[in-house]
Amino acid sequence: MMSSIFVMAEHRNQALADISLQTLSKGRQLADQAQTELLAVVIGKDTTAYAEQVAKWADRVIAVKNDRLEEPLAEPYQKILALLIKERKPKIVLMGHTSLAMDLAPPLSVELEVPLATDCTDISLQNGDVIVTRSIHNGKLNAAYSFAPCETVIITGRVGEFPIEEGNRHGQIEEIDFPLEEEFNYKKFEGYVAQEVGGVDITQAEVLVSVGRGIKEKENIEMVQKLAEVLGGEVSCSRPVVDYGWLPSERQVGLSGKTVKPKLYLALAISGAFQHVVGMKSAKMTVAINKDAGAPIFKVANFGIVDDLFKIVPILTRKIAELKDD
Amino acid sequence: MDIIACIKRVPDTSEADAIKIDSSQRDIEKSGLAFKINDWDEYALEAAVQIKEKLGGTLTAVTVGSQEWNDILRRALAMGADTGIRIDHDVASEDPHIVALILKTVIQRLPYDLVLFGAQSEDFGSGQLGAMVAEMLGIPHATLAVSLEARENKVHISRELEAGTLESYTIELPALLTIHTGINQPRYISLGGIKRAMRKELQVMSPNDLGLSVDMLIPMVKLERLELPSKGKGAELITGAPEEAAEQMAKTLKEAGIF
Amino acid sequence: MDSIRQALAEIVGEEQVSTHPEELYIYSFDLGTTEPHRPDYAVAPRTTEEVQGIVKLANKEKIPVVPLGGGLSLAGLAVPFKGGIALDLKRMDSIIEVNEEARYAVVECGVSQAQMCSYLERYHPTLTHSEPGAPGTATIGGNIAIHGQGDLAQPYGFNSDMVNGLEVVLPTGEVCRFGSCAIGASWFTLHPLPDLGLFLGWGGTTGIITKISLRLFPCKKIRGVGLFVVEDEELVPEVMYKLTHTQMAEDIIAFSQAIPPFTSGLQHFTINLAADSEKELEFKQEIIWDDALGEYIRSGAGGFLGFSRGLDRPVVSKTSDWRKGGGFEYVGSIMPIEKYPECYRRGREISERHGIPYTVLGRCIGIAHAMMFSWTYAFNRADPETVKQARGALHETDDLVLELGGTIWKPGLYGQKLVVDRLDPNTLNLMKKVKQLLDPNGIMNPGNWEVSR
Amino acid sequence: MNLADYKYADIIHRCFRCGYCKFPVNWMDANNCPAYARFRMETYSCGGRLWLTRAWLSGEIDWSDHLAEILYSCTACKNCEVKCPLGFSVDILNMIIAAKAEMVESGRILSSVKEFLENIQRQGNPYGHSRVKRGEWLEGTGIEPYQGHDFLYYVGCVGSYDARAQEVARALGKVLQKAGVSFGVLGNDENCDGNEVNKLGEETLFEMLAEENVAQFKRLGIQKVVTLSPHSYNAMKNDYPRFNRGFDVMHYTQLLESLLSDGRLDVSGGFDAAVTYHDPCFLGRWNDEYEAARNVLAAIPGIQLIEMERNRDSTLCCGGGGGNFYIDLLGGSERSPARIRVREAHATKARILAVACPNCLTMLEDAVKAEGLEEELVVRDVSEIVAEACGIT
Repeated sequence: MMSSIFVMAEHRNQALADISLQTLSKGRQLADQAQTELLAVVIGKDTTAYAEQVAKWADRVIAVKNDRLEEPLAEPYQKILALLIKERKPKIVLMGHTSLAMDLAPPLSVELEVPLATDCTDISLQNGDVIVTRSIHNGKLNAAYSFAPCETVIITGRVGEFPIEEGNRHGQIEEIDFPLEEEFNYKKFEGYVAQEVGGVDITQAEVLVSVGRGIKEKENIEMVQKLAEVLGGEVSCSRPVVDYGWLPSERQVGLSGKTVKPKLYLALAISGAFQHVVGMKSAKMTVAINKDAGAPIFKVANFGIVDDLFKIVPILTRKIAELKDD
Repeated sequence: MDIIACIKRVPDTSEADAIKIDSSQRDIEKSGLAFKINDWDEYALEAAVQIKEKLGGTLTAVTVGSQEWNDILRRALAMGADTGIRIDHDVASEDPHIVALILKTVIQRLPYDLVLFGAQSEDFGSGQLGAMVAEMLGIPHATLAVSLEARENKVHISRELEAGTLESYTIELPALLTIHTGINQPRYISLGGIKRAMRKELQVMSPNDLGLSVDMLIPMVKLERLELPSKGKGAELITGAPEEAAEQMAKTLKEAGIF
Repeated sequence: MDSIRQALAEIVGEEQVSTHPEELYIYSFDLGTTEPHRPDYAVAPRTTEEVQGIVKLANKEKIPVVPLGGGLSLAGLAVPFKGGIALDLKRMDSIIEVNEEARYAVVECGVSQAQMCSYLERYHPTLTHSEPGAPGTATIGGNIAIHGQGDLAQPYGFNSDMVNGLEVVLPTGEVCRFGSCAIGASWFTLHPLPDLGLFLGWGGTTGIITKISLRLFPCKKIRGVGLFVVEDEELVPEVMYKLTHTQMAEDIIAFSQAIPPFTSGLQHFTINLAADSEKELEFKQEIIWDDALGEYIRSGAGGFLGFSRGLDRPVVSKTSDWRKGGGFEYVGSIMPIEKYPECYRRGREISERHGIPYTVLGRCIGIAHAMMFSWTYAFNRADPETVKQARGALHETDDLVLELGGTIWKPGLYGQKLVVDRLDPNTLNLMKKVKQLLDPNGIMNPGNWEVSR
Repeated sequence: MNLADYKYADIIHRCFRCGYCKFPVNWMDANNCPAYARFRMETYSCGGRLWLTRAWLSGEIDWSDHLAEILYSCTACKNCEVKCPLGFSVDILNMIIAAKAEMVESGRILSSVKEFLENIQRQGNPYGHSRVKRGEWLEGTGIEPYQGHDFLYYVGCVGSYDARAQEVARALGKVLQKAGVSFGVLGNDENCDGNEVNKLGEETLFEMLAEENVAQFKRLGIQKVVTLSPHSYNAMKNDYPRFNRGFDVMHYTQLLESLLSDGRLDVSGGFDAAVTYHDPCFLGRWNDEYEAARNVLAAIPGIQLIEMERNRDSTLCCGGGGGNFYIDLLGGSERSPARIRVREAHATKARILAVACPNCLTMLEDAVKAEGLEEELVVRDVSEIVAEACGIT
C-alpha cells in the first residue's frame, strides 16, 4: 500500500481558500484510489475551526498552531512542513498553486531533495506511479510528467482544475503546538495593501462580455450589462466604445487597454482587430457574436454565432437565466 | 549594488497553430519559430537596469542554454548589463532542479547583492527556478514582486497575492526576487544597441567548468510526452434561427462550466 | 486631480484641455521677442457656449483667460503673462453665412484668412475680403481685435472698419451682439445703433469676439500687381497722393529693404489692380502709368518694372529666415503719409546700428488718409544676442513712432506703456472705467493694456 | 543626447511656426496636417513638433509619453514639406524622424511602437504573425514562387497579413496573370520592406531589412520589382539606392497603366460607378505620381471620376502613415483623419472610394464603418476595380 497523501490547506482573511477545497477533493480521490490515508495540514495562529472543516475530506488532520503564525508566510510554513514530511513520509504533498505556494514549494523541495511539479492541471496514479499533467505554452500544449523513484513528490494544483466534491469523513484532529524559536528578521512582513482598482478591474473578472462599436449607442450597453449579470461577469469593450465615451477606459481590452485572461470572453460585434485580440487572446474560452462571418474574431473564438447581436443577446440572456434556475 | 539577472529564451508562440510537436513527442518543432527573451525576464532585466542606473554597481546577465541563446544575452547587454554569462547546457524541458543547481553554482562565484529572476517562463511556466536557487544559496527570497525599491542594504517590495491584494516586505540583502510583469515598462532594445553590444564579450562555460558532473545533473521530474489540447482551431459556428442558436449557445456555456 | 481641469474638461471634452508640459510650453510663446510665460491650461473650445462656460468658470475662479487665433501678433498680445487659460480659438472655424447681395459674410472668430480667401474663390468668385499681409493661418477674429488692415485698405480702410456685426462673450460670461444682429435682423450693418465700440482694437482684454459679420467687396476677374520704383524716398508721399487720386488701385504699398543688396535703398511700390475685362485693365493701367506716374518715368526719377497677373498669398514668414534664425518682429505704426521719408531714414539707421538688415514698408490706408508703416527686425531664435539686438531696435522704434507723431499699431508691453503715458488723462480714465465695467476681476488677457495700473 | 549632438541642430530653430504646414496646396482647409486635424492643439502641428523637439533636446522639457505621442502622431504624409515656404523644408520630416530615432535609441518609446518594432525584429511584420504564414494569402491563386520571372511581385506586410488587404493582393495577382505578365512572389521568404520602420526612427533595423532584401533580390537575380504598397515602393525607390539596389521598382498602378496603353489588358467589361480617388501619400507627395491610377481608372468604361476638394498634392492623409495604421494614435474620433477623408469622399456623391494602398484601404474602410456609411460608400482598391473590369471574379 502506498504511503499517505498530504494536502496543505490554505486560509486567508479568516476563511479556508477555495483552492484548498479543490485540492482536498483531489487528494481524497487519489487516497481512495491508492487505498491510503489523506492527511490534511492546516497551519496558523488558531486552526481549530479550519481543522474541523477539512476533517470532512481527511482521514486525519494535523492542525499546527503558533501565535506567530497570524499570516501565512513561506518561511515558517517551510520549517513546519519539512519537519512533518520528514517524520510522516507522505507519497504526495499537494497544495494549491497560489502565491504562497510559489514562495514555499520550491525551497521546500530543495530542502527535502524531492521532486516538484507546479501548476498541475491533473494528477493520476498509474500502477503506483504518480503522473501529472501541466498546461504549457499558454495553454497551447499539455505535457505529461513522471517522477524518478522517490519517497515523496510535491505537487501544486492549478486553481479551478479540480472540482470540489463534498467530503463525508470525520477525520480525527491532531493538534500540535509548534515551537517556533527562529526569528525571520531578514524578511520582515509589513502588512497587506489593497490594490487600488478604479471602480472595476476587468483583469480580475472570470467572465467578460465585451462589446465593439456595433453596439451603436450608449443606451444599448444596458442590454449587454444584463447578459453580463446573468453570467456573473463584467462588461468590457474594444477601443471605439471608449472613444465614443460609452464606457470608461478602465473597461477597455486590447493593445491600448487591458490584457485579460477570463474563463469566458464573449465578444459582441467585435471584429477582432489584432489590437483588440492581443488583449484577450489568452482567454480560456472565447465566444463571438458578429454579423460579419468573415470577421477575424471567429478565427480566435471557440464558438460563434453569425448574426445581429441585437437579435441574439436578449434571447441568450433569457436562456441562460432559465438554465441557471433548473 | 551588484545585481545578477537570470534570463531564459523562449519561442514566440503567440499564434497557436505555430506550435507543432516533434517526432520525439517530448519537444516542439523549432523550425519556423521565432525566439525571444522570456517576458517576465525582460521585466526583471528592466528592474535591474533601473536599480543600476540609480545606485550604480554591476549587472550580470546569466542564462543556461545552447549556442543560440547568446542572442538573449546580447539583448540583455544592449539593455544595460555589463557582462553576459552562458552555461552551455541544453535545458529543453529540463527539471528546474538541474537548472537551479547550475545557476546556483555560477552565482556563488560572482559578487552579488541582489539576484533577479522572472516570476515564471512563458513556455513551461513552472515558476520554480528563482525560489529554488535562493534556497540553494541560502539567501532570503520573495516571488511575484510587483513593486521594488532598492536601498543600500535592503529592498522594500510588494508581491501579488490572489484577488488583487498585495503584501509588502522589507528584505535584507543579499536576497533573491522573482519579478512579475507590469512592475515597470521594459525599454525598447534597438537594433543599434544590439549591434553595439556585439562588442561586449560573452563568457561561456560548461557545467564541467563549474565542477558539475553528469551524475550530479540527473532530473527527478521527467517529461513523458506532449499533447495538443482538445480545443480545435477556429470557431465552431452555432447556426439556426436566433432562438435555437441562442439556446444552443447557452447550453454550450453551461457545459463549459461557465455558470 | 485638478478640479479646474476637470471642470474645463466637462465643458470642452477631455481631449481639448491640456495641462501637459508640452502644450503649456508651446502656448507660452509668442513668435516674436517677448519672453515666454506658461499658461496653467491650454483649452480649445468649439462653440460660443463652450467659450461662455470657460469664461464663467474663469471669472468665478479669477483665472486669467488669454484668447488667441493664429497667435501671430508677434508683439506678445497672446502671451499668458499671468498664467491661466490659453484659449486657442482656431477650432471655431465655421463660415456660417455668405450674403452675396448685401456683400457680407458671418464667420466664427477662428476662421483663417487663407480659408476665407479660398472659400470665396471657390463658392463666391465675385466677392473677396481684405486679406492682411499675415500668414494664412491668421484669423479673422484676431485681425479685427487688433485693428488689422488688408489688401483692400486703400479703398476701404481698416479691417475693423469693415465689421457689420459682432458676437462677443463678456468677461463675466454674458453673450452680447452688436449691430443689426442684436435686434434679430440679419448681420448686414453695425450702424445706426448707438456705438459701443468696446472690443475692436482691445486685443482681447475686454471680451472674446466669437462671431463676426465682415464686409465683402467685389472681386474682379483679373487681379494683378504693378511694380514701380523711385530712388528718392522724398518722392514717396506725392507718388502715393497721385496714385490714390486715380482711385484705380486696390492696394498700394511702398517698401524698401536691405536684401537683396542690389535693390537696397530703392523705394518700391506694389500697386494692385483689378478689372473685369482687358479693356478695363488697359484703361486703369493707362491712367496709372501714363497719367499718374508718367512724369516720373519720363524724368527718369522713377521706373515701371512691369505688371504681373494674379495675386500671391503673402509669405511674410520668409522674413524669419533672413538670418536663418526663424524669427522676426516688427513695429507697426499708423502714420501720416508725409512721414514716409523720415520713417525710412530713421528706421534704416536703427537697423544698421543694431546690425540687422533693414526692411521697412508703408501700406496706404484709405485715400492716403494714413499709412501703416512698419520696421521689421529679423533675429536668430538660437542666438539670444540677436534676440536682444532686435528687442533693443524694437523699443527704439516704438519711441521713434511717437516722436514722429504717429501712433503705435498693436504695441507690445513696452509700446503700450509709452502710449498709456501719453494718453489724454480723461481718455485713459474712460478706458479704465470701461475695462473695470466689463472685466471686474481683471481676468481678460491680463498684462496687456493694463490701463488700470 | 543634447541639442549639440542632434544632426539638425543647425536648422531645427529655423521654424517660425507661421503655420503654412497646416494647409493643403490649394489652401482649402487649415487642417491638412492629419495629426493637427485630429487634435487641434498647436503642439500637434508640424511647427509644434519642431519646437518641442528642440525644447526636449535642449532640456527645456523632459521626455514623456505625451511627447512621444506628439512626435509619433506624425504620419510622414509630407504635407508640411510641400507647403512650407522656407529653405529648410526638405528636412522637416528628417528632423522629426531624427527625434524619433533618439527616442528609439534611448529605448523610451510608446509601448505600441515598441511592439511594432519588436514584431518586425522577430517575425518580419508589424502584426507579430508568424513568418511561416506570410505566404498564406497565396493559397489557390496559382501564383508562382519567383524564379527568373520578369517581375518580382512584392506584396508587403499589410497585403500579406491583413485579411482585407489579402483580397487586394490576390486581385492584383489575377490581373497580372490575365495580362500575361511574367511574375513571381517570395511567399514566406518575403521580408518587411522597412518603410515604416524607417519613418519610426529605427534606423539600424531599417538598414538591416534593406540590406537583407537587396541581397536576397540579387541572389535571385531579380531585375524588376512591382509593389502592391506605395510604402514598399517608396522605400525601394528612394532609400534602397543607399544599399546599392540592383533592380528597378515600380508601383502596380504604373505597371497597369503601361499594360493598358500596350493593350495587354482588356477592361472592356467596364465598371459602372461614380468613383473618387484618394491619393496615397507615398505615391503622391513622396513620389510625385498622381496620374497613373487616374489614367487606369479613366481607361475603364463606365467609370465617372470625381475629384475630392483636396486631391493630388493637396490630399489629406488617411492617418495610417508612420506606422499609425498599427499604433493608431489618430484613431477613435470623428476627427480621425480617415473619417474626415471619408466624409469628404462621401460629399462628392461617388459610390466608390478608390485607393491604391493597402494601408489607406484598411484605414478608410474602418472609417466608412465608423461613419455608418456602409450603404452609400464602398472602398475598393484600383486593382480590384480593374479585376472586375477584366471580368475576373
